[in-house]
Amino acid sequence: MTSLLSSPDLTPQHPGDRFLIGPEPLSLAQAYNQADDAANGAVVAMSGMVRNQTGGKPVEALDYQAYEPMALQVFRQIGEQIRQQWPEVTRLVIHHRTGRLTVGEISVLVAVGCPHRGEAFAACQYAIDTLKHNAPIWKKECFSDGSTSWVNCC
Amino acid sequence: MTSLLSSPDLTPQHPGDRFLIGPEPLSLAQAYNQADDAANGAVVAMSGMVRNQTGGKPVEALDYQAYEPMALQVFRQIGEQIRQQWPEVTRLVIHHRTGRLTVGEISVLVAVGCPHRGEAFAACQYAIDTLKHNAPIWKKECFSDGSTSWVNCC
Amino acid sequence: MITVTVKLFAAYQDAFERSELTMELPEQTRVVDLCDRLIAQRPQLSAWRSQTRYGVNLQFVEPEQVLNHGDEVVLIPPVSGG
Amino acid sequence: MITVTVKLFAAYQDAFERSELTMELPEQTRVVDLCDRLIAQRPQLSAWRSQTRYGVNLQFVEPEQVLNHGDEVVLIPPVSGG
Repeated sequence: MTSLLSSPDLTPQHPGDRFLIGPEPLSLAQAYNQADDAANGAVVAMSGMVRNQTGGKPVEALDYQAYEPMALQVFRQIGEQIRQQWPEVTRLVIHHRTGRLTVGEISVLVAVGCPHRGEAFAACQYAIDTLKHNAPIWKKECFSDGSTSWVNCC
Repeated sequence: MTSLLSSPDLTPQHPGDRFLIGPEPLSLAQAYNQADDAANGAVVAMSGMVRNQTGGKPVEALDYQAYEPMALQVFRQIGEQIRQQWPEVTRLVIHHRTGRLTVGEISVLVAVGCPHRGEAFAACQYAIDTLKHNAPIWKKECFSDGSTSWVNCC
Repeated sequence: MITVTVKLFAAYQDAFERSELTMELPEQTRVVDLCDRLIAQRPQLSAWRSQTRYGVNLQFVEPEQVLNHGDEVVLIPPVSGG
Repeated sequence: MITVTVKLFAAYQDAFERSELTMELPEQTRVVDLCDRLIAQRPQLSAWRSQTRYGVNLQFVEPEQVLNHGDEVVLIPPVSGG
Protein backbone atom coordinates (compact mmCIF):
# COMPACT_ATOMS: atom_id res chain seq x y z
CA MET A 1 0.00 0.00 0.00
CA THR A 2 2.86 2.36 0.85
CA SER A 3 4.26 1.96 -2.64
CA LEU A 4 0.83 2.78 -4.14
CA LEU A 5 0.38 5.88 -2.05
CA SER A 6 3.75 7.27 -3.03
CA SER A 7 3.10 6.57 -6.73
CA PRO A 8 3.97 9.55 -8.93
CA ASP A 9 0.60 9.14 -10.70
CA LEU A 10 -1.37 10.12 -7.63
CA THR A 11 -2.76 13.64 -7.31
CA PRO A 12 -0.98 15.69 -4.63
CA GLN A 13 -3.14 17.22 -1.94
CA HIS A 14 -3.62 21.00 -2.05
CA PRO A 15 -2.39 22.67 1.18
CA GLY A 16 -5.89 24.11 1.80
CA ASP A 17 -7.58 20.71 1.66
CA ARG A 18 -8.60 18.43 4.54
CA PHE A 19 -9.92 14.95 3.84
CA LEU A 20 -11.10 12.19 6.12
CA ILE A 21 -12.76 8.82 5.60
CA GLY A 22 -13.44 6.29 8.34
CA PRO A 23 -15.87 4.87 10.88
CA GLU A 24 -15.82 7.63 13.52
CA PRO A 25 -18.88 9.89 13.81
CA LEU A 26 -18.48 13.11 11.82
CA SER A 27 -18.42 16.55 13.39
CA LEU A 28 -19.80 19.57 11.58
CA ALA A 29 -17.87 21.83 13.96
CA GLN A 30 -14.58 20.15 13.05
CA ALA A 31 -15.25 20.33 9.30
CA TYR A 32 -16.32 23.95 9.60
CA ASN A 33 -13.23 24.89 11.61
CA GLN A 34 -11.01 23.29 8.99
CA ALA A 35 -12.65 25.53 6.36
CA ASP A 36 -11.88 28.68 8.36
CA ASP A 37 -9.47 31.22 6.83
CA ALA A 38 -8.97 34.96 7.32
CA ALA A 39 -9.48 35.50 3.57
CA ASN A 40 -12.96 33.91 3.70
CA GLY A 41 -16.08 36.01 3.26
CA ALA A 42 -18.28 32.91 3.24
CA VAL A 43 -18.24 29.23 4.07
CA VAL A 44 -20.78 26.88 2.52
CA ALA A 45 -21.19 23.51 4.20
CA MET A 46 -23.31 20.56 3.21
CA SER A 47 -24.11 17.55 5.35
CA GLY A 48 -25.78 14.40 4.15
CA MET A 49 -27.56 12.20 6.64
CA VAL A 50 -29.60 9.02 6.79
CA ARG A 51 -33.20 9.81 5.87
CA ASN A 52 -36.06 8.02 7.59
CA GLN A 53 -37.40 6.62 4.31
CA THR A 54 -36.57 5.93 0.66
CA GLY A 55 -39.37 5.93 -1.87
CA GLY A 56 -41.86 5.64 0.97
CA LYS A 57 -40.17 2.53 2.49
CA PRO A 58 -39.03 3.09 6.10
CA VAL A 59 -35.23 2.91 6.43
CA GLU A 60 -33.58 1.57 9.59
CA ALA A 61 -29.92 2.08 8.77
CA LEU A 62 -27.37 2.46 5.97
CA ASP A 63 -24.24 0.36 5.73
CA TYR A 64 -21.31 2.16 4.02
CA GLN A 65 -18.29 0.47 2.45
CA ALA A 66 -15.41 2.40 0.90
CA TYR A 67 -12.20 1.68 -0.92
CA GLU A 68 -10.57 4.28 1.26
CA PRO A 69 -7.23 4.96 -0.47
CA MET A 70 -8.94 5.41 -3.85
CA ALA A 71 -11.72 7.53 -2.30
CA LEU A 72 -9.01 9.86 -0.94
CA GLN A 73 -7.44 9.98 -4.41
CA VAL A 74 -10.85 11.00 -5.83
CA PHE A 75 -11.15 13.68 -3.11
CA ARG A 76 -7.69 15.06 -4.05
CA GLN A 77 -8.73 15.15 -7.71
CA ILE A 78 -11.89 17.05 -6.73
CA GLY A 79 -9.63 19.54 -4.92
CA GLU A 80 -7.44 19.93 -7.97
CA GLN A 81 -10.42 20.44 -10.30
CA ILE A 82 -11.98 22.97 -7.92
CA ARG A 83 -8.73 25.00 -7.81
CA GLN A 84 -8.73 25.09 -11.62
CA GLN A 85 -12.35 26.20 -11.90
CA TRP A 86 -12.58 28.44 -8.80
CA PRO A 87 -9.05 29.59 -7.90
CA GLU A 88 -10.53 31.82 -5.14
CA VAL A 89 -11.39 28.77 -3.00
CA THR A 90 -9.25 28.91 0.15
CA ARG A 91 -10.30 25.62 1.77
CA LEU A 92 -11.97 22.38 0.79
CA VAL A 93 -13.00 19.90 3.47
CA ILE A 94 -14.49 16.47 2.72
CA HIS A 95 -15.27 14.01 5.51
CA HIS A 96 -17.02 10.71 4.76
CA ARG A 97 -18.10 8.10 7.24
CA THR A 98 -18.07 4.31 6.82
CA GLY A 99 -19.87 1.47 8.60
CA ARG A 100 -23.42 1.23 9.88
CA LEU A 101 -25.33 4.52 10.30
CA THR A 102 -28.82 4.94 11.71
CA VAL A 103 -31.47 7.57 10.86
CA GLY A 104 -30.24 11.12 11.39
CA GLU A 105 -26.52 10.26 11.49
CA ILE A 106 -24.24 12.26 9.19
CA SER A 107 -22.67 10.26 6.37
CA VAL A 108 -20.83 13.07 4.57
CA LEU A 109 -19.68 16.64 5.20
CA VAL A 110 -18.36 19.03 2.57
CA ALA A 111 -17.26 22.56 3.48
CA VAL A 112 -15.78 25.21 1.20
CA GLY A 113 -14.28 28.56 2.20
CA CYS A 114 -14.08 31.48 -0.24
CA PRO A 115 -13.81 35.27 -0.28
CA HIS A 116 -17.29 35.34 -1.92
CA ARG A 117 -20.30 33.11 -1.43
CA GLY A 118 -21.11 32.44 -5.10
CA GLU A 119 -17.96 30.41 -5.67
CA ALA A 120 -18.37 28.68 -2.30
CA PHE A 121 -21.86 27.46 -3.28
CA ALA A 122 -20.72 26.36 -6.74
CA ALA A 123 -17.60 24.56 -5.52
CA CYS A 124 -19.46 22.82 -2.66
CA GLN A 125 -22.10 21.55 -5.07
CA TYR A 126 -19.46 20.43 -7.55
CA ALA A 127 -17.61 18.56 -4.80
CA ILE A 128 -20.62 16.61 -3.53
CA ASP A 129 -21.92 15.87 -7.05
CA THR A 130 -18.51 14.57 -8.17
CA LEU A 131 -18.04 12.58 -4.96
CA LYS A 132 -21.42 10.90 -5.50
CA HIS A 133 -20.54 9.95 -9.07
CA ASN A 134 -16.92 8.91 -8.67
CA ALA A 135 -15.84 8.10 -5.12
CA PRO A 136 -15.59 4.32 -4.65
CA ILE A 137 -18.10 4.25 -1.80
CA TRP A 138 -21.18 2.05 -1.60
CA LYS A 139 -24.17 2.02 0.67
CA LYS A 140 -26.61 -0.74 1.44
CA GLU A 141 -30.08 0.25 2.63
CA CYS A 142 -31.38 -1.77 5.56
CA PHE A 143 -35.16 -1.49 5.67
CA SER A 144 -37.34 -1.87 8.72
CA ASP A 145 -38.78 -5.10 7.24
CA GLY A 146 -35.31 -6.69 7.32
CA SER A 147 -34.60 -6.49 3.59
CA THR A 148 -31.44 -4.83 2.25
CA SER A 149 -30.28 -3.51 -1.11
CA TRP A 150 -27.18 -1.86 -2.58
CA VAL A 151 -28.01 1.65 -3.71
CA ASN A 152 -27.23 3.00 -7.16
CA CYS A 153 -26.80 6.71 -6.67
CA CYS A 154 -27.66 8.02 -10.13
CA MET B 1 -44.77 48.18 18.21
CA THR B 2 -47.11 45.55 19.59
CA SER B 3 -49.86 46.77 17.31
CA LEU B 4 -47.52 46.65 14.31
CA LEU B 5 -46.39 43.12 15.02
CA SER B 6 -49.92 41.84 15.27
CA SER B 7 -50.96 43.53 12.02
CA PRO B 8 -52.91 41.22 9.71
CA ASP B 9 -50.65 42.36 6.84
CA LEU B 10 -47.60 40.68 8.32
CA THR B 11 -46.47 37.33 6.98
CA PRO B 12 -46.98 34.49 9.46
CA GLN B 13 -43.95 32.41 10.35
CA HIS B 14 -43.84 28.87 8.98
CA PRO B 15 -43.57 26.28 11.80
CA GLY B 16 -40.27 24.96 10.34
CA ASP B 17 -38.61 28.38 10.41
CA ARG B 18 -36.24 29.81 13.05
CA PHE B 19 -35.14 33.44 12.82
CA LEU B 20 -32.88 35.54 15.01
CA ILE B 21 -31.43 39.02 14.75
CA GLY B 22 -29.41 40.71 17.48
CA PRO B 23 -26.00 41.56 18.93
CA GLU B 24 -25.03 38.16 20.40
CA PRO B 25 -22.33 36.11 18.64
CA LEU B 26 -23.80 33.57 16.24
CA SER B 27 -23.38 29.83 16.64
CA LEU B 28 -23.19 27.53 13.63
CA ALA B 29 -23.97 24.57 15.88
CA GLN B 30 -27.19 26.21 17.06
CA ALA B 31 -28.30 27.12 13.53
CA TYR B 32 -27.47 23.65 12.29
CA ASN B 33 -29.37 21.97 15.13
CA GLN B 34 -32.42 24.09 14.35
CA ALA B 35 -32.30 22.79 10.74
CA ASP B 36 -32.31 19.17 11.92
CA ASP B 37 -35.31 17.01 10.98
CA ALA B 38 -35.79 13.25 10.58
CA ALA B 39 -37.06 13.82 7.02
CA ASN B 40 -33.80 15.55 6.00
CA GLY B 41 -31.38 13.87 3.64
CA ALA B 42 -29.22 17.00 3.49
CA VAL B 43 -28.63 20.28 5.26
CA VAL B 44 -26.90 23.15 3.45
CA ALA B 45 -25.55 25.94 5.64
CA MET B 46 -23.89 29.19 4.66
CA SER B 47 -22.02 31.50 6.97
CA GLY B 48 -20.87 34.98 6.08
CA MET B 49 -17.99 36.51 8.00
CA VAL B 50 -15.91 39.67 8.10
CA ARG B 51 -13.17 39.43 5.47
CA ASN B 52 -9.73 40.87 6.15
CA GLN B 53 -9.92 43.22 3.15
CA THR B 54 -12.26 44.86 0.63
CA GLY B 55 -10.91 45.75 -2.78
CA GLY B 56 -7.39 45.43 -1.41
CA LYS B 57 -8.01 47.85 1.50
CA PRO B 58 -7.42 46.23 4.93
CA VAL B 59 -10.65 46.04 6.98
CA GLU B 60 -10.60 46.32 10.77
CA ALA B 61 -14.27 45.81 11.58
CA LEU B 62 -17.82 46.05 10.26
CA ASP B 63 -20.59 47.89 12.06
CA TYR B 64 -24.08 46.44 11.44
CA GLN B 65 -27.36 48.28 11.94
CA ALA B 66 -30.75 46.67 11.40
CA TYR B 67 -34.39 47.66 11.51
CA GLU B 68 -35.03 44.44 13.36
CA PRO B 69 -38.83 44.01 13.21
CA MET B 70 -38.86 44.68 9.45
CA ALA B 71 -35.84 42.41 8.91
CA LEU B 72 -37.78 39.61 10.62
CA GLN B 73 -40.75 40.35 8.35
CA VAL B 74 -38.42 40.00 5.33
CA PHE B 75 -37.13 36.70 6.74
CA ARG B 76 -40.71 35.41 7.12
CA GLN B 77 -41.44 36.41 3.51
CA ILE B 78 -38.32 34.54 2.38
CA GLY B 79 -39.67 31.50 4.24
CA GLU B 80 -43.04 31.82 2.52
CA GLN B 81 -41.47 32.19 -0.93
CA ILE B 82 -39.18 29.20 -0.32
CA ARG B 83 -42.17 27.02 0.66
CA GLN B 84 -43.89 28.00 -2.59
CA GLN B 85 -40.86 27.27 -4.77
CA TRP B 86 -39.42 24.26 -2.89
CA PRO B 87 -42.23 22.67 -0.85
CA GLU B 88 -39.82 19.86 0.19
CA VAL B 89 -37.89 22.24 2.48
CA THR B 90 -38.37 21.07 6.08
CA ARG B 91 -36.47 23.83 7.91
CA LEU B 92 -35.21 27.33 7.22
CA VAL B 93 -32.92 29.02 9.72
CA ILE B 94 -31.69 32.62 9.38
CA HIS B 95 -29.57 34.25 12.09
CA HIS B 96 -28.14 37.75 11.59
CA ARG B 97 -25.87 39.62 13.94
CA THR B 98 -25.84 43.36 14.65
CA GLY B 99 -23.26 45.74 16.15
CA ARG B 100 -19.50 45.85 15.69
CA LEU B 101 -17.82 42.72 14.28
CA THR B 102 -14.11 42.15 13.76
CA VAL B 103 -12.30 40.06 11.12
CA GLY B 104 -13.40 36.42 11.13
CA GLU B 105 -16.61 36.96 13.12
CA ILE B 106 -19.81 35.51 11.65
CA SER B 107 -22.37 38.11 10.53
CA VAL B 108 -24.99 35.81 9.04
CA LEU B 109 -25.97 32.13 9.09
CA VAL B 110 -28.51 30.49 6.79
CA ALA B 111 -29.31 26.77 7.06
CA VAL B 112 -31.83 24.78 5.05
CA GLY B 113 -32.94 21.19 5.63
CA CYS B 114 -34.43 19.06 2.84
CA PRO B 115 -34.95 15.44 1.85
CA HIS B 116 -32.60 16.05 -1.11
CA ARG B 117 -29.53 18.25 -1.43
CA GLY B 118 -30.43 19.99 -4.71
CA GLU B 119 -33.36 21.87 -3.20
CA ALA B 120 -31.35 22.63 -0.06
CA PHE B 121 -28.58 24.30 -2.11
CA ALA B 122 -31.10 26.25 -4.22
CA ALA B 123 -33.20 27.42 -1.27
CA CYS B 124 -30.15 28.40 0.79
CA GLN B 125 -28.79 30.48 -2.07
CA TYR B 126 -32.19 32.07 -2.67
CA ALA B 127 -32.47 32.97 1.02
CA ILE B 128 -29.08 34.67 1.29
CA ASP B 129 -29.47 36.47 -2.07
CA THR B 130 -32.90 37.78 -1.11
CA LEU B 131 -31.75 38.76 2.38
CA LYS B 132 -28.88 40.75 0.87
CA HIS B 133 -31.21 42.60 -1.51
CA ASN B 134 -34.17 43.24 0.76
CA ALA B 135 -33.49 42.94 4.48
CA PRO B 136 -33.24 46.42 6.09
CA ILE B 137 -29.72 45.84 7.38
CA TRP B 138 -26.73 48.12 6.77
CA LYS B 139 -23.04 47.73 7.33
CA LYS B 140 -20.32 50.31 7.66
CA GLU B 141 -16.77 49.28 6.83
CA CYS B 142 -14.15 50.49 9.30
CA PHE B 143 -10.76 50.47 7.60
CA SER B 144 -7.41 50.13 9.31
CA ASP B 145 -6.59 53.74 8.32
CA GLY B 146 -9.55 55.02 10.42
CA SER B 147 -11.88 55.81 7.50
CA THR B 148 -15.40 54.37 7.32
CA SER B 149 -18.03 53.95 4.64
CA TRP B 150 -21.57 52.57 4.31
CA VAL B 151 -21.57 49.58 2.00
CA ASN B 152 -23.92 49.22 -0.95
CA CYS B 153 -24.34 45.51 -1.41
CA CYS B 154 -25.19 45.31 -5.09
CA MET C 1 -52.69 66.83 10.67
CA ILE C 2 -51.27 63.34 11.30
CA THR C 3 -48.35 62.16 13.41
CA VAL C 4 -45.91 59.51 12.18
CA THR C 5 -42.73 57.95 13.53
CA VAL C 6 -39.72 57.87 11.22
CA LYS C 7 -36.96 55.30 11.75
CA LEU C 8 -33.52 56.44 10.55
CA PHE C 9 -30.63 54.18 9.60
CA ALA C 10 -27.20 54.39 7.95
CA ALA C 11 -26.66 57.74 6.16
CA TYR C 12 -30.03 59.09 7.40
CA GLN C 13 -29.14 58.30 11.00
CA ASP C 14 -25.69 59.87 10.57
CA ALA C 15 -27.18 63.06 9.06
CA PHE C 16 -29.75 63.56 11.83
CA GLU C 17 -27.58 62.09 14.59
CA ARG C 18 -30.55 60.15 15.88
CA SER C 19 -32.35 56.92 15.13
CA GLU C 20 -35.97 58.11 15.29
CA LEU C 21 -38.04 61.25 14.55
CA THR C 22 -41.66 62.10 15.19
CA MET C 23 -43.23 64.25 12.49
CA GLU C 24 -46.48 66.19 12.18
CA LEU C 25 -47.66 66.12 8.58
CA PRO C 26 -50.67 67.29 6.58
CA GLU C 27 -53.20 64.63 5.66
CA GLN C 28 -52.52 63.01 2.27
CA THR C 29 -48.76 63.32 2.64
CA ARG C 30 -47.03 60.65 0.58
CA VAL C 31 -43.97 58.83 1.90
CA VAL C 32 -41.80 60.37 -0.85
CA ASP C 33 -42.92 63.86 0.31
CA LEU C 34 -41.79 63.03 3.84
CA CYS C 35 -38.41 61.92 2.50
CA ASP C 36 -38.03 65.12 0.43
CA ARG C 37 -38.81 67.19 3.50
CA LEU C 38 -36.03 65.47 5.45
CA ILE C 39 -33.56 65.79 2.57
CA ALA C 40 -34.33 69.53 2.40
CA GLN C 41 -33.23 69.77 6.05
CA ARG C 42 -30.00 67.82 5.40
CA PRO C 43 -28.89 68.51 1.80
CA GLN C 44 -25.97 66.03 2.11
CA LEU C 45 -28.65 63.33 1.87
CA SER C 46 -29.75 64.32 -1.65
CA ALA C 47 -27.26 61.86 -3.18
CA TRP C 48 -29.31 59.04 -1.59
CA ARG C 49 -32.74 60.21 -2.77
CA SER C 50 -32.93 58.13 -5.97
CA GLN C 51 -31.60 55.03 -4.21
CA THR C 52 -33.90 55.14 -1.18
CA ARG C 53 -36.76 52.68 -0.74
CA TYR C 54 -39.62 53.16 1.70
CA GLY C 55 -41.22 51.02 4.36
CA VAL C 56 -44.46 51.64 6.24
CA ASN C 57 -45.48 49.42 9.17
CA LEU C 58 -42.70 46.89 8.33
CA GLN C 59 -43.70 46.51 4.66
CA PHE C 60 -42.05 47.88 1.53
CA VAL C 61 -44.32 50.49 -0.15
CA GLU C 62 -44.30 52.57 -3.31
CA PRO C 63 -43.11 56.22 -3.07
CA GLU C 64 -46.70 57.38 -3.70
CA GLN C 65 -48.07 55.58 -0.62
CA VAL C 66 -50.19 58.04 1.42
CA LEU C 67 -49.37 58.08 5.12
CA ASN C 68 -51.86 57.56 7.93
CA HIS C 69 -51.85 58.78 11.49
CA GLY C 70 -49.70 56.50 13.65
CA ASP C 71 -47.70 54.96 10.79
CA GLU C 72 -44.14 53.83 11.42
CA VAL C 73 -42.08 54.90 8.41
CA VAL C 74 -38.57 53.80 7.52
CA LEU C 75 -36.25 55.28 4.90
CA ILE C 76 -34.17 52.51 3.36
CA PRO C 77 -30.95 53.58 1.66
CA PRO C 78 -29.11 50.76 -0.19
CA VAL C 79 -28.99 47.76 2.13
CA SER C 80 -25.91 45.65 2.79
CA GLY C 81 -26.86 42.85 5.15
CA GLY C 82 -25.24 39.46 5.02
CA MET D 1 2.30 -15.16 -15.28
CA ILE D 2 1.60 -12.12 -13.13
CA THR D 3 0.04 -11.77 -9.68
CA VAL D 4 -2.49 -9.07 -8.88
CA THR D 5 -4.59 -8.16 -5.86
CA VAL D 6 -8.33 -7.64 -6.44
CA LYS D 7 -10.36 -5.53 -4.02
CA LEU D 8 -14.04 -6.50 -3.81
CA PHE D 9 -16.88 -4.27 -2.67
CA ALA D 10 -20.68 -4.26 -2.57
CA ALA D 11 -22.22 -6.99 -4.79
CA TYR D 12 -18.75 -8.39 -5.64
CA GLN D 13 -17.86 -8.71 -1.97
CA ASP D 14 -21.22 -10.32 -1.21
CA ALA D 15 -20.82 -12.87 -4.06
CA PHE D 16 -17.30 -13.94 -3.02
CA GLU D 17 -17.88 -13.45 0.70
CA ARG D 18 -14.50 -11.78 1.01
CA SER D 19 -13.02 -8.33 0.47
CA GLU D 20 -9.84 -9.27 -1.38
CA LEU D 21 -8.55 -11.92 -3.80
CA THR D 22 -5.09 -12.67 -5.13
CA MET D 23 -5.06 -13.85 -8.76
CA GLU D 24 -2.44 -15.40 -11.01
CA LEU D 25 -3.02 -14.25 -14.59
CA PRO D 26 -1.31 -14.61 -17.96
CA GLU D 27 0.72 -11.62 -19.15
CA GLN D 28 -1.31 -9.15 -21.25
CA THR D 29 -4.52 -9.81 -19.34
CA ARG D 30 -6.82 -6.79 -19.54
CA VAL D 31 -8.82 -5.63 -16.52
CA VAL D 32 -12.10 -6.49 -18.31
CA ASP D 33 -10.82 -10.07 -18.81
CA LEU D 34 -10.17 -10.35 -15.08
CA CYS D 35 -13.71 -9.15 -14.37
CA ASP D 36 -15.20 -11.66 -16.85
CA ARG D 37 -13.26 -14.46 -15.19
CA LEU D 38 -14.75 -13.53 -11.79
CA ILE D 39 -18.26 -13.19 -13.20
CA ALA D 40 -17.92 -16.68 -14.75
CA GLN D 41 -17.26 -18.00 -11.22
CA ARG D 42 -20.30 -16.18 -9.76
CA PRO D 43 -22.97 -15.89 -12.49
CA GLN D 44 -25.25 -13.82 -10.23
CA LEU D 45 -22.79 -10.97 -10.88
CA SER D 46 -23.46 -10.87 -14.63
CA ALA D 47 -26.19 -8.24 -14.12
CA TRP D 48 -23.46 -5.85 -12.91
CA ARG D 49 -21.03 -6.41 -15.79
CA SER D 50 -22.15 -3.51 -18.00
CA GLN D 51 -22.30 -1.12 -15.03
CA THR D 52 -18.91 -1.94 -13.54
CA ARG D 53 -15.99 0.48 -13.77
CA TYR D 54 -12.38 -0.48 -13.14
CA GLY D 55 -9.61 0.95 -11.01
CA VAL D 56 -5.93 0.05 -11.05
CA ASN D 57 -3.55 1.40 -8.42
CA LEU D 58 -6.21 3.87 -7.17
CA GLN D 59 -6.96 5.34 -10.61
CA PHE D 60 -9.92 4.80 -12.91
CA VAL D 61 -8.85 2.94 -16.07
CA GLU D 62 -10.44 1.83 -19.34
CA PRO D 63 -11.64 -1.80 -19.63
CA GLU D 64 -8.80 -2.48 -22.10
CA GLN D 65 -6.08 -1.54 -19.61
CA VAL D 66 -3.44 -4.31 -19.53
CA LEU D 67 -2.51 -5.46 -16.03
CA ASN D 68 1.02 -5.58 -14.64
CA HIS D 69 2.50 -7.76 -11.95
CA GLY D 70 1.75 -6.33 -8.51
CA ASP D 71 -1.22 -4.19 -9.60
CA GLU D 72 -4.02 -3.54 -7.14
CA VAL D 73 -7.28 -3.86 -9.06
CA VAL D 74 -10.73 -2.78 -7.92
CA LEU D 75 -14.07 -3.62 -9.50
CA ILE D 76 -16.41 -0.69 -9.08
CA PRO D 77 -20.13 -1.45 -9.37
CA PRO D 78 -22.39 1.64 -9.30
CA VAL D 79 -21.24 3.86 -6.44
CA SER D 80 -23.53 5.49 -3.89
CA GLY D 81 -21.43 7.57 -1.53
CA GLY D 82 -22.70 10.76 0.04
